[in-house]
Amino acid sequence: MIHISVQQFAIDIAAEMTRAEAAGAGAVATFTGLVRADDGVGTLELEHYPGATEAALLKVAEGAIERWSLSAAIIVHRVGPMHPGERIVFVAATAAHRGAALEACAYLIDRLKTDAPFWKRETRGAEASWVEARDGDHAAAARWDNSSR
Amino acid sequence: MIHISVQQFAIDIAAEMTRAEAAGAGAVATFTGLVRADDGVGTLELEHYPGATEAALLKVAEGAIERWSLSAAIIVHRVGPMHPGERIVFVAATAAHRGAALEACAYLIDRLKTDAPFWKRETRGAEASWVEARDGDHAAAARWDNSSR
Amino acid sequence: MTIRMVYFAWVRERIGTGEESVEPPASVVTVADLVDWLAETSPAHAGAFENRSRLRAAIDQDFMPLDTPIGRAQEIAIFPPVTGG
Amino acid sequence: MTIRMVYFAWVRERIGTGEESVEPPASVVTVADLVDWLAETSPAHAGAFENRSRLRAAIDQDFMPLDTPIGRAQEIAIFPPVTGG
Repeated sequence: MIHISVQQFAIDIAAEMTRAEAAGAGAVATFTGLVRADDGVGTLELEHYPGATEAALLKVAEGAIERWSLSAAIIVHRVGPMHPGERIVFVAATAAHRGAALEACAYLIDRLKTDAPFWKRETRGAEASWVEARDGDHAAAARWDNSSR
Repeated sequence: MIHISVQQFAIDIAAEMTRAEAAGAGAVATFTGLVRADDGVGTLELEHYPGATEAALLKVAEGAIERWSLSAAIIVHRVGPMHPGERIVFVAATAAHRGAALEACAYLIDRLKTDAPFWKRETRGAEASWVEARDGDHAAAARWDNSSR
Repeated sequence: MTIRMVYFAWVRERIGTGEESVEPPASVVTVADLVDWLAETSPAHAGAFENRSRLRAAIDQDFMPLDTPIGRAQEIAIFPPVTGG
Repeated sequence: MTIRMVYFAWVRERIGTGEESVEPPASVVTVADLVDWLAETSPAHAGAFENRSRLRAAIDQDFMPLDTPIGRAQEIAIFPPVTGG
């Protein structure tokens, strides 16, 4: 089961967990990214590339399902304006056992960071700035190319 | 923030996530273990060692907090009888960035499996049997001793 | 050949529009050629495309390196490195 | 010296009780000695402790190897390998 959502509205963790657990497997690993409250950001705005975004997320989810034989992969990403403490992204991987679920969850978020067309703009007071991409994100995504399972 | 609960009642993911996110950090990784529905188990019963269990879970959570500078570590474990699809265990690690949250989440569940005094008994039809420990669990826990961060 | 250009984030802001239709000459073979040609069309384009190493592209919604031939592409996107998640 | 013994899972089932108070002789130094001595006290204990390699122990609620001296322990637990999570 794959569920992909690019949405303006808040991410409902309980609803997404119900979806992830419905597969009847033994292990669900999740990752949630939040707007950090500790660096003075007032508003975070997420822009994306409609159509291309959903296709990219689907490809990431399909890659995880195939590699770890998951029973479910979920990717939900907020777009539009949001505030500190709000959820930006939620991913979940459901598998028979915990090793597969944990690895696949890390894969989903690592790949999403480099493979999906989202851009963040932070507003601090009157200043707005586009967030710079981090080299570390590419290193994190690339380790899934090199590792041999 | 550490939250440990050994409880007879169902695990409320939304409530636990609210607790995990309250720390105001950027990343929350979780793992949920479920009673599997695919191998004929009718009832799963969890026995534990009151007092020693909570102390063991606290030690696991403190280890994770210290090693990855987490802002929160949560471990919730059901005890008593439960049924396929129900949550047995939920762990969450909250950190500034995703690498720490994901690793710490894996540590919490790996360590819990070997370090906390719980015992599972499965009932299939009229047959009840105690679940055997798995060698793989010790290997998974031991990798945290050997890895050098 | 008419190509639909789409821009995102600060590329969009600097150019001043999120999309436009363009008809590049036959000498434009790759996405990089297209960027060079567009940079000549206005100071805004020149500014947005100033640092080529900070640009990424998608051809018909698939991420591609800038040296990819545009072929019979209908939609080409130019944008900064992605920062989702 | 009186020690409170606690048992879990199939160790508890085979012995037939979850706890008991015992007064081992001075010759009992380690947890393994205690298990050997208890195995002599009844067929149920002997059955529960039949395979020593499947037993684990805690001294005053801390997991310890079976060759650990019991010292002035007040509570000793004997149980199978744990299977939580």
